[in-house]
Amino acid sequence: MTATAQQTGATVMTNVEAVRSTLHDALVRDDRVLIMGEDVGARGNVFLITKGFLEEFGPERIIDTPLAEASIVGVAIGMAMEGLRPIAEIQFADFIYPAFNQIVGEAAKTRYRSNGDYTCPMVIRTPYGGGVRGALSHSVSIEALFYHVPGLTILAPSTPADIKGLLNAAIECPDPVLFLEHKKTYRSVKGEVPAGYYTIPIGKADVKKAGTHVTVVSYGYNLHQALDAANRLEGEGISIEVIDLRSIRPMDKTTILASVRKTRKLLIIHEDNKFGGIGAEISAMVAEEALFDLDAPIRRLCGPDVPAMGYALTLEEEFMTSTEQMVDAMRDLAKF
Amino acid sequence: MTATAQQTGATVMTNVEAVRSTLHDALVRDDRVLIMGEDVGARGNVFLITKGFLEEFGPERIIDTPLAEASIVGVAIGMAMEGLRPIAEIQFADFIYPAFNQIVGEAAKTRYRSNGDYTCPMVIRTPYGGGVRGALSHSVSIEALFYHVPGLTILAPSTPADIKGLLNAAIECPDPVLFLEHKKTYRSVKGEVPAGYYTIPIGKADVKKAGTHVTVVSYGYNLHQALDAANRLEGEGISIEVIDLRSIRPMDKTTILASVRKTRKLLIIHEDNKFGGIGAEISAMVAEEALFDLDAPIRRLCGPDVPAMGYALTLEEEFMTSTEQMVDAMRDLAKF
Amino acid sequence: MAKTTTAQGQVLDRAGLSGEQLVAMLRNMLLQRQLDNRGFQLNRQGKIPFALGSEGHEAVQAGAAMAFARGRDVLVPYYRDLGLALGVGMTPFEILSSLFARDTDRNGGRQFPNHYTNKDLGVASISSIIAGHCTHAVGIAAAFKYRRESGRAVISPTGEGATSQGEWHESVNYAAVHELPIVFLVENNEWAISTPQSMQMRVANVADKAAGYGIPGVVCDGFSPIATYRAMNEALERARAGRGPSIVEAKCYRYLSHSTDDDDRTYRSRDDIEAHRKLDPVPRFEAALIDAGVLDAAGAKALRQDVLRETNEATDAAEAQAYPTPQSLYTNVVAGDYRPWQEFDS
Amino acid sequence: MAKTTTAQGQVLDRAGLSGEQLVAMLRNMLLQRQLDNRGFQLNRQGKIPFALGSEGHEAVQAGAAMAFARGRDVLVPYYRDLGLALGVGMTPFEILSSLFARDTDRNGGRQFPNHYTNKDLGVASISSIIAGHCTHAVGIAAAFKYRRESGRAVISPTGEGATSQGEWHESVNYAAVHELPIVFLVENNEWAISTPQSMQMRVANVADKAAGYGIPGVVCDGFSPIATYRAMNEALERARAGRGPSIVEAKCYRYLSHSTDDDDRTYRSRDDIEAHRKLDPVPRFEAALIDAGVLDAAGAKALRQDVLRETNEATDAAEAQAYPTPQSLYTNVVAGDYRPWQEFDS
Ligand SMILES: Cc1ncc(C[n+]2csc(CCOP(=O)(O)OP(=O)(O)O)c2C)c(N)n1
Ligand SMILES: Cc1ncc(C[n+]2csc(CCOP(=O)(O)OP(=O)(O)O)c2C)c(N)n1
Ligand SMILES: [Mg+2]
Ligand SMILES: [Mg+2]
Repeated sequence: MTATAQQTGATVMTNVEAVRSTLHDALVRDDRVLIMGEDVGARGNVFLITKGFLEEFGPERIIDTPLAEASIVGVAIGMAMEGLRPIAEIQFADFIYPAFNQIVGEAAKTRYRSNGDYTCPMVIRTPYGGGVRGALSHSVSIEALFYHVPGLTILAPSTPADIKGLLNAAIECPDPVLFLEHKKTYRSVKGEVPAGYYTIPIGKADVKKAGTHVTVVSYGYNLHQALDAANRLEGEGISIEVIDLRSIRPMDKTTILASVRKTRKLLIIHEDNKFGGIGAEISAMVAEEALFDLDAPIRRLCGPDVPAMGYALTLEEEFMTSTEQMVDAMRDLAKF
Repeated sequence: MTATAQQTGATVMTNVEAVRSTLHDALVRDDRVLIMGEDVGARGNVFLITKGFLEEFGPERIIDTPLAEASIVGVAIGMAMEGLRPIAEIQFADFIYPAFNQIVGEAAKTRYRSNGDYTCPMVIRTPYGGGVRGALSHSVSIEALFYHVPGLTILAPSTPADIKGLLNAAIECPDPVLFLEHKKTYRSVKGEVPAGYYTIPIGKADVKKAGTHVTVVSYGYNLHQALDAANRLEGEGISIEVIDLRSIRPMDKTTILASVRKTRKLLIIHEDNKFGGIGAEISAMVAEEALFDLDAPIRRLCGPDVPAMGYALTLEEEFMTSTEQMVDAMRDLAKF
Repeated sequence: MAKTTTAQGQVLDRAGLSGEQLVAMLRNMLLQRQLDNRGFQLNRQGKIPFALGSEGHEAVQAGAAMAFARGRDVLVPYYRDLGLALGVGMTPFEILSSLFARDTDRNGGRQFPNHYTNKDLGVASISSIIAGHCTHAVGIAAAFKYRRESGRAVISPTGEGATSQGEWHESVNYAAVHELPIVFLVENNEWAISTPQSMQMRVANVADKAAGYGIPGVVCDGFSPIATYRAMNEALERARAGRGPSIVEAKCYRYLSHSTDDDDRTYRSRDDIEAHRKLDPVPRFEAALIDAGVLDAAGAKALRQDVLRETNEATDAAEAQAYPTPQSLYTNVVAGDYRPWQEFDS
Repeated sequence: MAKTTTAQGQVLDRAGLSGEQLVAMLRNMLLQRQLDNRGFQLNRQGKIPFALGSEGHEAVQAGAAMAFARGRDVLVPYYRDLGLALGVGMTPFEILSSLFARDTDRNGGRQFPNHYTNKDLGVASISSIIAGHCTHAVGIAAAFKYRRESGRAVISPTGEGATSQGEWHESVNYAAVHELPIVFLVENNEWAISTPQSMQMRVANVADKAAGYGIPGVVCDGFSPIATYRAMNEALERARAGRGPSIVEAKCYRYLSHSTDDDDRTYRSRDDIEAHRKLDPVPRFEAALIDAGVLDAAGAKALRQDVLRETNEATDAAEAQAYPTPQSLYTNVVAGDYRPWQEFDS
């Protein structure tokens, strides 16, 4: 965010309020912007993100679609090809699977296959992640299913200020963006949001806490736990650097390598399953570029390799990494 | 493959013949086995894999489906839940996207979500990969889009004998298996296939060439190039160990770690794009388990991070890694 | 067909159902209502995080369940099919184990409430991804046909909103082309969360879609268990006899918010609900059976008390069960022990 | 409507088309046939690895293209739409650049043949994933409606097999619910590679599916460019006037194998093809125009020669172009320079 923006003042908001107010401003600013999805109209979205939008902007811009995800994304692609700036919503990330073809086979390849003749400037927003008793089909992380796909941009900011700056960047982006919002942070995370319009560069990570002993890379709900864990370890004299990835495709090599070269130890934390999760690519990049700078094996602290978290509290808690587990992993690595 | 099987003799076959004869024997052996897909009947599949099956086994077992991939996989899931052993074909791997929900959201989670009450023993076969002038939509690699998914098994054998043993294992497997056949190897790769029924354990890699200086992990069409490259380097006194992964989920930690601990250098080669490709997980596993055994950074030689290979020969050749590039990468690493 | 004259002199067309069967349908409906209320109650008490009701669907489900042939047919339910699940043999204890996510739940406490499984009874396990399971229902029907198990059929229910999905289309089309023994039951409650039917389709009846698949499509009164029974029974008999699939659309209503997470006041007028309350199938069917002399008022009262007792007992019994162990998170991923990185003895 | 009496005394219903327009349609059909042959020829000569013909679809496409309003409408073609592409303004040189995969191809030699793009002409870029592009066509129509650009419409063609796809269903349904200016043209050539229509659907006409979407569905003679023009023109005018979408099914035939990779002898009788050859739209339309005095035999011959000359010139010109550079593989992934691992100045 720019200094100018900060000078004009800031408001404290939750993550969900940041999504809502950024969408609202985009609708006011640019009449090419439309919102479409299931229950985004009268209901105002199941998390009330678009509440009141229908009344303010009308049904031509706030479009309740039929219950069919492939067409939600596909129709948005057509709109984008024709010059609009649709923001398509998938009600829960788990329901994005039927739209996979449209995202991977179509949106991500529109510019490439036409050699730039057609482009696809659109945003797909969706709430993801667990810890909300969402069980098998209202809890998944989906970033690893998409981050391999050239032509797609994937953002997963975790604070209100980053949400505003990156959602604005996504709407400006001339190519398709998958915008992931961790639903457990919707109301639990609050922070200052600068006034006025600003964007944050896509692909840039953010050092949320500086430190010297261990580099932690995380995002989403886990990021906030990692910050807690790092703060607790301050008392033990252990200094953890916490990098908020924010952007999952592309990812920020500069920030990660600079930090790892300083701390010489890397811990990657994500809620998603470990095997083939995005931590794999981070680790592989470091093993390729900075292997001899490392003083310890690269560790990944991730969700277990089971299909999903269960509905029972015992199962959800077993799936989600606790802050205590993070403290332990950070301490172990610091002492390695 | 077992010694007994080998004693009963072997036949030389191409990869495509191995697929065909293994499917044929399965149909003869077990009347729960059905084949379903587009153009698998009278046409006998676009690569003629099922040619003659319709006449031999009838339209109840060799099922030409409507042109709709989600239902091809979804109907097969229902059959599997009800005790049959369907083998569903996706005509080209590129067309699997519309079935993503059925594979990831449904097949992979059937056993888990019902806590074992229902299971889903089925095989999804599909030809993948490039180098055949297939352009954007008849050339893709899809393994990285699925290998993150718990509950799925993914196999990608590269020789006729492995195809037979692993396709038999897939058909026997009580859970869903995605079976990938590299279409460029269909007719270009030949080899001995033991007679009689045998299976190869799922999850086990195979050292196709022993060596001491560098470990190369590969699969698919690239594997054959890697073997050529390794053989060429013998003349230079460079000894390369080539591991054929064969099974992509699960993967074989034992074989990879044993080799890397011996050679102390790892090169991963795959045709699929690099960023978030399966090489990332292999590298990350080694960086976690054997970092201090390495004498060089882990290298990945992969397809470029563009949406697909183009149709023009120049573009296809630029996308596909050449054997010369492999020789160079192996030599560089050996000399590191 | 046996007909019974009601006290008002109206004829109750029983569609060939015995008094016992009629009472069983009423009991099912009362039990649905009771269990529905219980779910919402437990949620308000903070004992469970989520519940979803089928109020307004009782008649559809009691009627359809009566047409189900236990031990032969298979039901691939959707998440609003409490009454169908009960009607084909699931117990309130099973339902409550799922609501409480206890380890007596056959899903091991994994699934969201209302996502049942019971292979012994022919109740298939589903995900929450709308219409995804319709293709499975078709596959099960295809297995029946392949094995020449005539006399067996599959019920594949969804809401009306679900018929917008591509997978629903592919399912019906596949079943039509392959003439499979399946009935696509559409429980049309007029709403898909906040969107009315007119935002899902341009046709007046979901059954109108049948024409595009070359199969029969019928509309029935989903507030009448007998009407739904009749339509479902005919469609299932047709399927069991090898004459192919059909669509049965039962017009009903969703009286409650979509779930405990929803608030329908944001999108639906109270008048709309009040108007439909007059059609409430539970008191109306009770009255009809009393009118027709199938049951007397005392019998009805006893039934209601019995259903309440059963619900209470099941609630207490389920609540007393243990949670699934944390370790159970790791089982049944695939057969046997499961790790994506395999280790072998060398 | 202007009618012309043919030599045999039959009336040629011109559907309001001028002589010039009728000849333009014939020229388009002759050019299609010539370019089709050229593709297969070049493939047999080993000069190109793949070709796919639209023989049998000439009339459908010439007629539909005539109904297209250049500069206003948008075409989201499918891979068998050579004649539509030509008819809306693409040149043989563009087609041949694509067949030869030269850098003069607007796709940069990236796409399979028959996957055109030309935004200036309103020809949208598609993938090979069947029916995926139908949703895009709907989105383009939605943009027209949103911007109140009445007088504009979208043509979304597919084969009949494609209508089995869930995405086709979702597309038509969305367009119907939102009353969008779009025409779903189904070029029903009886085959989807090796499967006849009966393996794709249980209805006699794809147009029968319209009833399930609450929109008009018409069948037209796809061997007649005039009949197809009339049906498409009406449907497009309807759409442009804000009266919503429709389905137009043009019955035609695929005379060739699916592509140069296919061999239809494995699944289709020669008799079936011979029977349809009698209906071949190209010679029949030429004869009809001569009969009706719109053209004389010499004029027809001149037209054929002109088309051959144009094809030859385009072939030579395209073949002489350079291949795309290997470096061009890396452009247009996203806007600007692209690497998934970003490096910044610190
Ligand atoms: C693929 C998918 N998209 C969205 C949802 C979220 N969702 C749950 S229920 C529902 C409405 C369903 O309406 P309908 O089919 O009419 O059934 P009803 O709930 O009215 O019984 C929606 C949109 C989902 N579960 N799955
Ligand atoms: C999603 C998808 N599945 C399968 C294919 C392979 N395929 C290409 S053309 C074709 C048949 C299409 O038939 P139809 O829609 O009738 O069009 P036609 O080729 O007859 O003009 C098939 C199965 C594909 N391109 N995309
Ligand atoms: Mg509904
Ligand atoms: Mg066709």
